[in-house]
Amino acid sequence: MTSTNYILKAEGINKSFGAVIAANDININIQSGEKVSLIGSNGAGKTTFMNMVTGYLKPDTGSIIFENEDITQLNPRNITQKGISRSFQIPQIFEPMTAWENLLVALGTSQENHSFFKSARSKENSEYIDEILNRFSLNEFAHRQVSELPGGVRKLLDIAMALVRKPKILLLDEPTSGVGSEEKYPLMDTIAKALSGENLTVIFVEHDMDIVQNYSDRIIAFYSGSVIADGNSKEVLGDSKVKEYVTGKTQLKVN
Amino acid sequence: MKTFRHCLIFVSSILISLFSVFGSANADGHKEFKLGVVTFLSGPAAEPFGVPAWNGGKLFIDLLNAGNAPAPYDKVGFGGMKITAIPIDESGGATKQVQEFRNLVQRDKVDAVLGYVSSGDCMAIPSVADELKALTVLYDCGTPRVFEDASYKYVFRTAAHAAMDNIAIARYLMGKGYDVSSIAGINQNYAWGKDSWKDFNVSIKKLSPNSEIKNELFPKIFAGQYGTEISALMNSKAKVVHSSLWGGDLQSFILQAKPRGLFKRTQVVFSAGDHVMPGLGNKYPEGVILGARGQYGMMAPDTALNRWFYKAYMDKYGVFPAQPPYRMVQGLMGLKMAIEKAMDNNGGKRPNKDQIATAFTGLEWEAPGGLVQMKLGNGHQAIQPHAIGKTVKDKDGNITITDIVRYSANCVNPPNGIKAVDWIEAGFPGSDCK
Amino acid sequence: MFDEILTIFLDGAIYASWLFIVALGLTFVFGVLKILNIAHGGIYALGAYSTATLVPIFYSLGMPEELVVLAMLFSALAVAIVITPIMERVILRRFYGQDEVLIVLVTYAIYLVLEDVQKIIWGMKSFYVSEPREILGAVEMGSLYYVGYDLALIGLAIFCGLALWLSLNKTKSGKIVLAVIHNPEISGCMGVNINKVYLAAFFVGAFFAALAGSFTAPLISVQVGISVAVVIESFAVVIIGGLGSIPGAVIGALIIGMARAACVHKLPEAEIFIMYLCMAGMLIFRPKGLFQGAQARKI
Amino acid sequence: MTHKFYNNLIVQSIFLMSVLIIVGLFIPNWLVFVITKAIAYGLVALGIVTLMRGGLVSFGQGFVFAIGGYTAGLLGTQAGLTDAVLLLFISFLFTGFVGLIFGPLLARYRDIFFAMLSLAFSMVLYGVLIKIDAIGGSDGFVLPESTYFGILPSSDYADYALYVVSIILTGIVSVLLRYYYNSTPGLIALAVRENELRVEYLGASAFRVTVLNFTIAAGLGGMGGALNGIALGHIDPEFSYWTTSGEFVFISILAGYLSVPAVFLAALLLELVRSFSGRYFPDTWQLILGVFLILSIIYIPTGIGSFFKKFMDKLNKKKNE
Repeated sequence: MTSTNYILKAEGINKSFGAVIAANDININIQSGEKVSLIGSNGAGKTTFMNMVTGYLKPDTGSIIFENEDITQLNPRNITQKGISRSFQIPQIFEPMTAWENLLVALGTSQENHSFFKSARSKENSEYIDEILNRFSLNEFAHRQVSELPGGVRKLLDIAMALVRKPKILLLDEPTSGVGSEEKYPLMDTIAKALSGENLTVIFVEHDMDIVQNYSDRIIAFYSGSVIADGNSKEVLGDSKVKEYVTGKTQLKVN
Repeated sequence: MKTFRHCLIFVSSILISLFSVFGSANADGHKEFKLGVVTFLSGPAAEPFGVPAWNGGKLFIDLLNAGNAPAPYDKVGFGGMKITAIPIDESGGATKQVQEFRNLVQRDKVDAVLGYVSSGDCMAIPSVADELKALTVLYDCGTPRVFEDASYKYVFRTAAHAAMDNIAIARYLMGKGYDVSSIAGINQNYAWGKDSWKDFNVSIKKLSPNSEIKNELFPKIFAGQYGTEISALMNSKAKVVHSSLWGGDLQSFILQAKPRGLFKRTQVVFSAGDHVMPGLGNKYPEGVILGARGQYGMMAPDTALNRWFYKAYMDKYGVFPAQPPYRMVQGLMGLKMAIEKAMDNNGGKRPNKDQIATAFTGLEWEAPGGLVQMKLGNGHQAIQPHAIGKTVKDKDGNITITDIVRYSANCVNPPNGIKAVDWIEAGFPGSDCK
Repeated sequence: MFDEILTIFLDGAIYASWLFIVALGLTFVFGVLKILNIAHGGIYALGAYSTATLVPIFYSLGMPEELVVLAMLFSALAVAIVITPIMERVILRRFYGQDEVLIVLVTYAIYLVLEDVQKIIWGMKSFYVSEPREILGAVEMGSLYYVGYDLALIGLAIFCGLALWLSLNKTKSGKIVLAVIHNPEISGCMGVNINKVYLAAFFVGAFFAALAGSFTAPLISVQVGISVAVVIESFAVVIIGGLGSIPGAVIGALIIGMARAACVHKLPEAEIFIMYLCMAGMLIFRPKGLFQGAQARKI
Repeated sequence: MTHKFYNNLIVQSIFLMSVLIIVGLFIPNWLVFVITKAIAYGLVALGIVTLMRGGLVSFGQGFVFAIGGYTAGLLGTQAGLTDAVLLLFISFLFTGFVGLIFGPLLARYRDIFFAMLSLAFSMVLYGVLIKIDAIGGSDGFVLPESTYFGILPSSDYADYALYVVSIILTGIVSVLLRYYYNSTPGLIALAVRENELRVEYLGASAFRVTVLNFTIAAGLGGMGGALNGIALGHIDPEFSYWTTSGEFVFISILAGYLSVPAVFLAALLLELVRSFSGRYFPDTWQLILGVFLILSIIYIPTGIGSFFKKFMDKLNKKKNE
């Protein structure tokens, strides 16, 4: 297998914060178009991994390769520009603005050669944003200030903003956290629907094993900074170590 | 919405109060002479200069309006017109003063402006004054450059510039046989301080070519702390230390230097040293040679006019007048004489500012500090006689001034048309010391 | 030669001590409340005025001369007691949690008000209280005389700095303050009464400002306008040392004090400029001051 | 829709400018002068407002204010250039360039640190200016009278000529800034104010936005300084003193960052309060100014501009209905 098959490669990543080891020799290869979920208890190293991929943290050793290019030392902005976008566990949206304006900012950041004399609210921009709102079923919230919106909608908006730039890889940090259990599936359905039709690689961190099984075709399990299992859902969720350290014995309901 | 109403009320009440005040101020009496008076009412120069000067000015204006001043100043107000004074604070820098000046002229429509202690302000105001054709009397500031570097039609300075102070001190040191083989100076870092030091050290070198400059210190104005400078001055072992410090700076310098023995070890000279005497009282050191920027206060001449003014001031404020009130009154007297002369030329009618300016040019008048003559700057810059003395403790233990030497105006002022520095460099040609 | 170095060192140390006392309250208040208090200079002036008022009363009561320092301490305390509730409780408290720069502007407004309050209370007169400066007499150092009082300022600076540092690091309430400095929200959750800590910290800051004024009063003629230069000098000290750092204020004061003394003796032309030069150098090479962590960006 | 908006904006501005220019003929000279000065201060404050939209407040705009003033002054005295329009334009470009150099140095800092460092820079400049005797040291120097396209107006009309120039200039600047605020980069600046991290994660540079805003603010500050210098006919290092910078911050806080005209209104308000309290309460004008500052910060924390915006929004809503 040549490396060209992989869109993202993490090679021998180590990272520690003082005495805490957050990443211990992590090697992960991800193919284009894969839907990968990262599981593990809190502090297992999932978010650290995500932060290293997006350049917020730098690994102590090892390297991260995106489309054959070493992006280990790049900053979040450059990495975003290369085609890796992310959403956040706590939505990072611009509170006093409307949903529409939030997307307008996201769109603006994805464009080059800005004109200072052209209104950001141009016709092209409006149409594109309306389309995205449509995809995420956010139309009814478009002109409301986001600080007033319910949690699920905020989550969707956060993800929609990451997607505006048409990334190649989308990282979702706990897309359903902070959302009521009955809303989780509709939310994930909306996300899945919005992402469908694009050859997008999605990596997401998730705690709900039902969602993990239903929405990903590959699972990577973390424990204490190490990858303890990596494969399809049956393999990983059946793994004894995963049972012991991640999912717990009783919680698991295998379809 | 509530805050909106708050804001509306707030903003509109401010605007209304401002404009109502402004409206009432616009009433213009016909037999009235509006005089803008600009002097320090806040900041470090207020206590030593601005306030006593304005105290003297207020007193004199009240006496004039009541017709209670002695001849030749016995006419009511200025030629019968009652004087309405508008005092303005001089603090805030030259730029702010230019604006205040414009406000006085354009908004308050004053007939003349009398003011300015700071040399920086005196450099900035005249060009605006001429531009606005506003009659302006600079009553105090020191820098010689005002009429040396330019000429103005409506601007007059009714007191001698600082060159006189420093030339006279140099002459005094030589005349009394002090050792000037080495000198040092501590002067503020702006026009006044720099010009004063230059005039002094060049004068000394002209009079005693072997004299050596040991140390030239230029602390920033209002520095307040002089410990290091005092060490440096004492280390330099200069025979004479010159300073043109004034106001709070001079007071602080004296307070800090006295216990360290500077005044005992070295002959200190203050070119403008008298105005802090009322405040410092017996904390003032002995043996200091000082000028008062003219024959003022304790060094004033014994004339009827001076006795009258000295007493009036003393009665009103309980403290003797030092240079600031003298200088403001001198300016007011000059303005009064000019206006009344112009009035006579105008057939007794109220003169316009061009007529006043013409009358002011080259004017001479007798002030409490002696004869003032508008001789320099083509009749726009005054010269006056000067006096230098030395502090001593009298038998009651009070500090007073002794060994006073008087200099005629022509002895310590350059003739018309020659810059003070050039005149000193040339060795005082044409000077007439009695 | 040795004489000159000794002189520069002594002059520099005296000036640095003065700067340190002036800047100490400023940097401490910034550290705890994150307020750069421009009105600090105004409180300094009030301290000077209140000493100039109280010390003559103290003498007129026939109290022993040596205890005049108590009168000076008391006058600083009085200023802090009066000013703290007005400034912190009535005005500044409304603005906590708002933009820090807004609060700077508020303190600037308070500074303007204090300028005229001095005038309203004490008028335009100058006050002199040089008597306390005479107690310790003069000391011969090298070829020069130094006033004992000036040298005692060095001791006072060391005492103030150590007292504040020790009470922060070695006492329980000090540690609470440190916790608040570190993270006010979490400390609040842990049961610390943040409002009380802020009030106390502001009080301490105001006290040091007034104390600086009290101990400067015997050196100068106390009059309107003494505060404006102090604002910028103390500001320079904390910029060089790092905002909010006590050791930083020590170093900042020493750098400016020594550099200025050296200039006055060896290169007087540069004196007026040296403070700004130190500040500029620090800005270019270490823009957050000597004792500040490098992080400033959110990212 | 957007075209209509801009056309409206331009038409509105031209109308407003014409009204002000005509009104200038009928109001007293001193008010003409006060408005010109308010415009000078307003321009600087507009720079701070531009920075505020990106989440920063500079407490050291005296830095560029002085550079602008001295640029115009030195060109006038040393190079004999007296054309007011040209001087204002050159000062704008030059200080903008200075801003571009200092911007990256300052753009790494946020909040109070940004404010304090900018203040420190202005004080360093103050130190430099009082030291250089060749340009007047602490006394500053007098500027030659300004000409307008080769014409030296008589002293009765000099103030009015400068007033007209500054009104036109302000009109142009305000329209351009409104364009910028509404453009994509302008929108991103607002986003930086809210959440810099997210802006970076969206692929835009908060640093670059800040440098851009700082450069614009510097240019505006320089132009304001030049205008102030030309209007007064004198400049001195006080331009760079911290108290001057404090006034600019006050104007921008009083105005808020939502409306451009509000900035000039706030500047005029401050100018009037200051000059009237100085005139009628020469002993206590600082007290009045200070109380005015505190009260307006307490009662109008979002600035006059928020009322403007509310009013405009209401107006637009009515139009649409």
